[in-house]
Amino acid sequence: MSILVDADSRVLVQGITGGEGTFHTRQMVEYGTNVVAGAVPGKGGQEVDGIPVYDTVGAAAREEDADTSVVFVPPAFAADALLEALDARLDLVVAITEGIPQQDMSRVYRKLRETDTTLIGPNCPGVITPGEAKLGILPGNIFSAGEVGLVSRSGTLTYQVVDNLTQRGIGQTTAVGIGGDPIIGTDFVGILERFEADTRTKAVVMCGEIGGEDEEEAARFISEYMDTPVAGFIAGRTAPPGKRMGHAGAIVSGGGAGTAQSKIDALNDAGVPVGDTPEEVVDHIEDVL
Amino acid sequence: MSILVDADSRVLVQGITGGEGTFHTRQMVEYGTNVVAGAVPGKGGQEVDGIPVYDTVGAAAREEDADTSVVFVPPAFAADALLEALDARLDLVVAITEGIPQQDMSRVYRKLRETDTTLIGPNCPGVITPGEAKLGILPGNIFSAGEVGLVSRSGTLTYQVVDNLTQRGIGQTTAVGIGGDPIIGTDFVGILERFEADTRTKAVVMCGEIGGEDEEEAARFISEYMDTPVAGFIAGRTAPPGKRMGHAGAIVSGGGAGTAQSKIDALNDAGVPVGDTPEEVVDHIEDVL
Amino acid sequence: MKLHEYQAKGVFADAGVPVPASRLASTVDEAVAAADEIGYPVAIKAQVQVGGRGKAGGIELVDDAEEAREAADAILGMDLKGLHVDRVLVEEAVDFVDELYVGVTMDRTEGEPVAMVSTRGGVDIEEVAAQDPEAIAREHVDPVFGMQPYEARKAVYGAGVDRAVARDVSSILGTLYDLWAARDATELEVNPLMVTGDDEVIAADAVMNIDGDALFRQPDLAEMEDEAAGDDLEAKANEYGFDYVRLEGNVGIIGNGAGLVMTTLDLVDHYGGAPANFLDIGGGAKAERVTNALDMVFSDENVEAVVFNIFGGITRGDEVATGINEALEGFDEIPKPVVVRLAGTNAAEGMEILNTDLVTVEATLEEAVQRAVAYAQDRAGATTGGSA
Amino acid sequence: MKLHEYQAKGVFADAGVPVPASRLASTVDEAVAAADEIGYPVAIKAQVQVGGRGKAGGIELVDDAEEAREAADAILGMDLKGLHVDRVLVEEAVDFVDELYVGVTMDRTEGEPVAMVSTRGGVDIEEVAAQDPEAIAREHVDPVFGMQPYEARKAVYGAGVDRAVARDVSSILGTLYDLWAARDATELEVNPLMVTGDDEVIAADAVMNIDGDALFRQPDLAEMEDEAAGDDLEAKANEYGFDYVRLEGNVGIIGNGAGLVMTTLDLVDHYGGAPANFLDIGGGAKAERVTNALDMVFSDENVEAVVFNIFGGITRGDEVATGINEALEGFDEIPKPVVVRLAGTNAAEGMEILNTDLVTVEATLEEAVQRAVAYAQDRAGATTGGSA
Repeated sequence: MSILVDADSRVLVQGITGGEGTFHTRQMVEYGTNVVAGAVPGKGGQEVDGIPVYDTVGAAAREEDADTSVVFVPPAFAADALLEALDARLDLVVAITEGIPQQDMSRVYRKLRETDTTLIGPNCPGVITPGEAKLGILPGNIFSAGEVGLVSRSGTLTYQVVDNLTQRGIGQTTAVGIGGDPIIGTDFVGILERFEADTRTKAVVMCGEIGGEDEEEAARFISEYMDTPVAGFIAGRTAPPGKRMGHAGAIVSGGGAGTAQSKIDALNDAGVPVGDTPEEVVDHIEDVL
Repeated sequence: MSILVDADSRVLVQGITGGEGTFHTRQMVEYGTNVVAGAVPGKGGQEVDGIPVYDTVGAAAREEDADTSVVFVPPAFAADALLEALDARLDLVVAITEGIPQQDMSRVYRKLRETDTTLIGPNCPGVITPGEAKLGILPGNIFSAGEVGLVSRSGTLTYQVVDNLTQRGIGQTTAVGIGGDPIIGTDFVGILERFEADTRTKAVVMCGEIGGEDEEEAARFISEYMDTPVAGFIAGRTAPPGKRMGHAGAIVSGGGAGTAQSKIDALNDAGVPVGDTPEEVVDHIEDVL
Repeated sequence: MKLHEYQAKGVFADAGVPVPASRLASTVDEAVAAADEIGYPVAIKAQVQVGGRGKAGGIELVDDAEEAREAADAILGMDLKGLHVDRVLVEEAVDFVDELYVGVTMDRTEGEPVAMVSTRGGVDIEEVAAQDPEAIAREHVDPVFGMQPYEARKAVYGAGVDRAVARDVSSILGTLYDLWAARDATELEVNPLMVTGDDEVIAADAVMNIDGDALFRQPDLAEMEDEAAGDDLEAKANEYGFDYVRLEGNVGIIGNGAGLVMTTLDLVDHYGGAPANFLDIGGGAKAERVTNALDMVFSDENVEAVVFNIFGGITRGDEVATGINEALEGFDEIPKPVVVRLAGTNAAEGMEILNTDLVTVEATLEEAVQRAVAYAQDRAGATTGGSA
Repeated sequence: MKLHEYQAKGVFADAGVPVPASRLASTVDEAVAAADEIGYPVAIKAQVQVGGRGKAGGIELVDDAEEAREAADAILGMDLKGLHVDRVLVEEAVDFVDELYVGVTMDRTEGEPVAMVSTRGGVDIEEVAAQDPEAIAREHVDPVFGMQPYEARKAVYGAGVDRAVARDVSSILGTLYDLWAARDATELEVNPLMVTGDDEVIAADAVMNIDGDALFRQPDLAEMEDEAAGDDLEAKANEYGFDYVRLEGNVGIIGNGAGLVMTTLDLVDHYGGAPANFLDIGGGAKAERVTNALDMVFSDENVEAVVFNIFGGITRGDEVATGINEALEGFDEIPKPVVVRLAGTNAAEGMEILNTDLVTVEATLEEAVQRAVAYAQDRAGATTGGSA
């Protein structure tokens, strides 16, 4: 058991013939991911490392029985690629692309809500089930199989925390980067409920950051529905209002909404300890394992 | 029991201050319809024959507890009015307006499918439950209460058939004009299933016409799901292909789709007798009552 | 409202769809001059609203000025399926290696547009649809989203269009959809969309039907409407604002409401007559509209008798009767016999007003139709008899 | 990217939203000439990107040329919350009887836009939202449908806007929404939307934030970007393409990935230091980017020490190390001490390349931050000590 992806997932890569697409497809295959097809308009009939490429996602999914897509399409064309993936009724779509215009994502999100597809991202490092498969750009070597689920809005912060976990001998069931944009497909709650239902996951690390109300919603969910212990980390305590801290979604509004403190308070109220440093988060996890 | 509307329906009129709106509101009230409000932007606070007018449908529905709307808004503004009615989550919306652009209706239809509201029309004469209430522009005096349900794409053809029924002493449960446009809210099947479920309705008259495939779908529905006997009439046997016969929806395509003959055949195959004249339809109904 | 080929091509070209060089001509000299300017070979194409122009001799391919003159002379002034040809489009002849079909239409059952692409262009697409439906790729479009690039590609690759031109065809399909949406079209097609040896694509024909109910917000297309009307009487009907269709028979028909008028036509046929027209005066018609309607039907020289069938809902019998009186009282002799049936709102008042010296009144629809058919047959017989 | 008031008003006016007459001026003489032309009274408004300009003395209402000269002289060149004022907008003063608020923003929780209307305009709307949320009518908009006229009316009548101007306000809200959608705005507001005694409405202020990720398709707005950047260093960051935010502290921070950089800032604070900036070099950065990043941070005169924290995923440690060497080897003396922590992809290779004579290396994030904080405190103390 694992959430979202395992060694049996049949993965197609949108944008497989681009530089990033080709590079990370190789990394994914090396890690053991079952990449069965690529989709790039006009490149149908070609192959990338023996993986057949199709002109449309529909054809790739149909011919190779793919159920999962990883999207490396450049931002100007990414919304179209995501809509195409939704139209093909895949189970899971992981959007790596950074810099998709918000209004494009707003329209994609509208369509997403009419489908049964799970979208992770965009602007995310991907999903990994250590030892089984990875989708996206996460560096596989820092992960180790184990019992802790991890969900984060940030890529490199995820690596930092995973590294700390792994160095302390604590492995992971699945790690999910949900993405740093204001509008993302699956939020913390969407991942937390999967971890809660996953019998292998004994504890969860949740790395939030300033902006939005996702962490507050997660706190409500944890308090109401979760038995699995959760430890938290919130980045951006020192961020001033009105300034975007890198991620399009990491911004404290002029009115003070989305501050780190409000998120930390909400998590604490839900019984979730929040570490001041990544090491402290690992301490909390060690306490409950 | 009756379908769609009865004396308890709480009706609001969109466009109540316009000429047509005011005239037909009076007719509806005279017939016994419970008209509780009107909605016209900028006319809030006024009254029409003592009926309070609101600026928005939402306010009218909320303040007067309306569940049904009749729409007399001119075609250029009608789609907006219908979207407003859908947004107010009414149970039933009857769109009288003729001449709404097709693409406007296509967008309304898209929204309609996301709601629980029943839309009748546009370009329809309305709905009447004789002796209880009428919604729209049907001349109340030709109807009589009884056991026959009637559903029709055409207004005056409805009157003709109802007149024939009434003259022969056959009353009606409810008569529904579903409208003559290519895109309408509720099709024949939507009304037939309500008549089938209505214990008072002992037989149904269905008046179709050329264009589209609604009658063919109705035939399939009748054959599979209906026990109540149905008699049919199809207008437009003599219509040439490619010419619009008045109704925007009444057109036989260049490829021959939508002909009267295909509809008559489909109904006959479903066991529905189709009259050559309105009088013959009434003969068929007399046979089964 | 159906645009002429030259009008549709103008709209397409403005939107960036490649079309062949062409010029409109209404005289033989203009046509030859246009052909000389474009360069031979050219096609000379009758601009009338009928299908199968080619088979009927309305399109000729010519290689030089002499042939151009001959063809223009033959086509200009010809009668094509009942319509007079008064203009030809002189158009660059395109060398092609392939003919595709692309179109957008409203799927009324789904209430949303559908795009269609086929590699079987250049032939009657309805026949392809009937005989080999798999040869047409269909892609439904969410009318609110509009056609997304991936949907165009899905249809184009799905139809098996060659990869060398798939990108251009997808882009043209996207443009056509945008036009369809922006210009309130009900139907729009390019058949054939020609593919040249250099992998260029070019719209060799263009069909565009506009939603008459949306012309109020398409003023430039509305201006094309009068010109597009095929028939003098249909042009007159446009002017009066009637729903009117001309047919081949001799019983003129006037009524209120599309379904009831169609039924009246059907009954004329049922009782052995032949309807001359469909004419719906609409709901709530006043006396003047009634007068105009009678004027329309009298103007049709094929008409031998008229049936006037009104079931009043919002239309009032007294208004109708007044209109009939006004229309007929102007004549020294009533040009064609008129049978009137009035029912519904204010029918009784109408009957009192109606000048029954001028018309024949019948109580039921069936009786009125039978009477009109009989009149028409009598008069047609008399005419035939007279000339024998 | 936030537009200046004068830029936003230009965009609004082009779309048909009524705005007061105004002219931009960068000298006192220009300002007085503009005021003379517009006619008194006028407002003289500092064009800088800070909230609460009025309270801070950045807006003056003047009645004649002399007052205009005084006000322009006072405002031009003033320092407003750390930003230098080099331009003022000279604007017709509008007589109003009412001040409304209208705005459109992205509700990120719902993933769709929300329009807001309030009769409590002219004050900080965030405060109204906090204290009296009922005073703001909110209407979510389906991003695919776009705002429908009824939705604008619902918000406007729902907010209790006077019926005399409700129609105009609804129409302005519709226009603002269309602008929001067409121009890739993330936030857009008019506060106050003034209502005059003649029931005219006019946008007395204008806020428009544009989605930086969409500037590629908004070329005219992208051109406004450099001008809109508030600070020299922020302008430089735009040029280099960095995500950069300047802060008040003295520990310069460079890292890869927004979350990790924010965490580094937080740790600086946690260990008693004060971050000078947020600087994310992004994923997969090459040596040149690293050099540019160091250049940026060294240019900040407040910076006393730098922490360079990289956790390589697609960013490679060897590239980072090369970039650091190149940046520092050009100096005779390293301007500010640099602490480096490298982990992840090719960290070992990076460590071999790195010239450890020029930087201090630490193995963990915590140690690196503590070391940089200590350096900064030492140097700051030394400076203070020196000047004492």
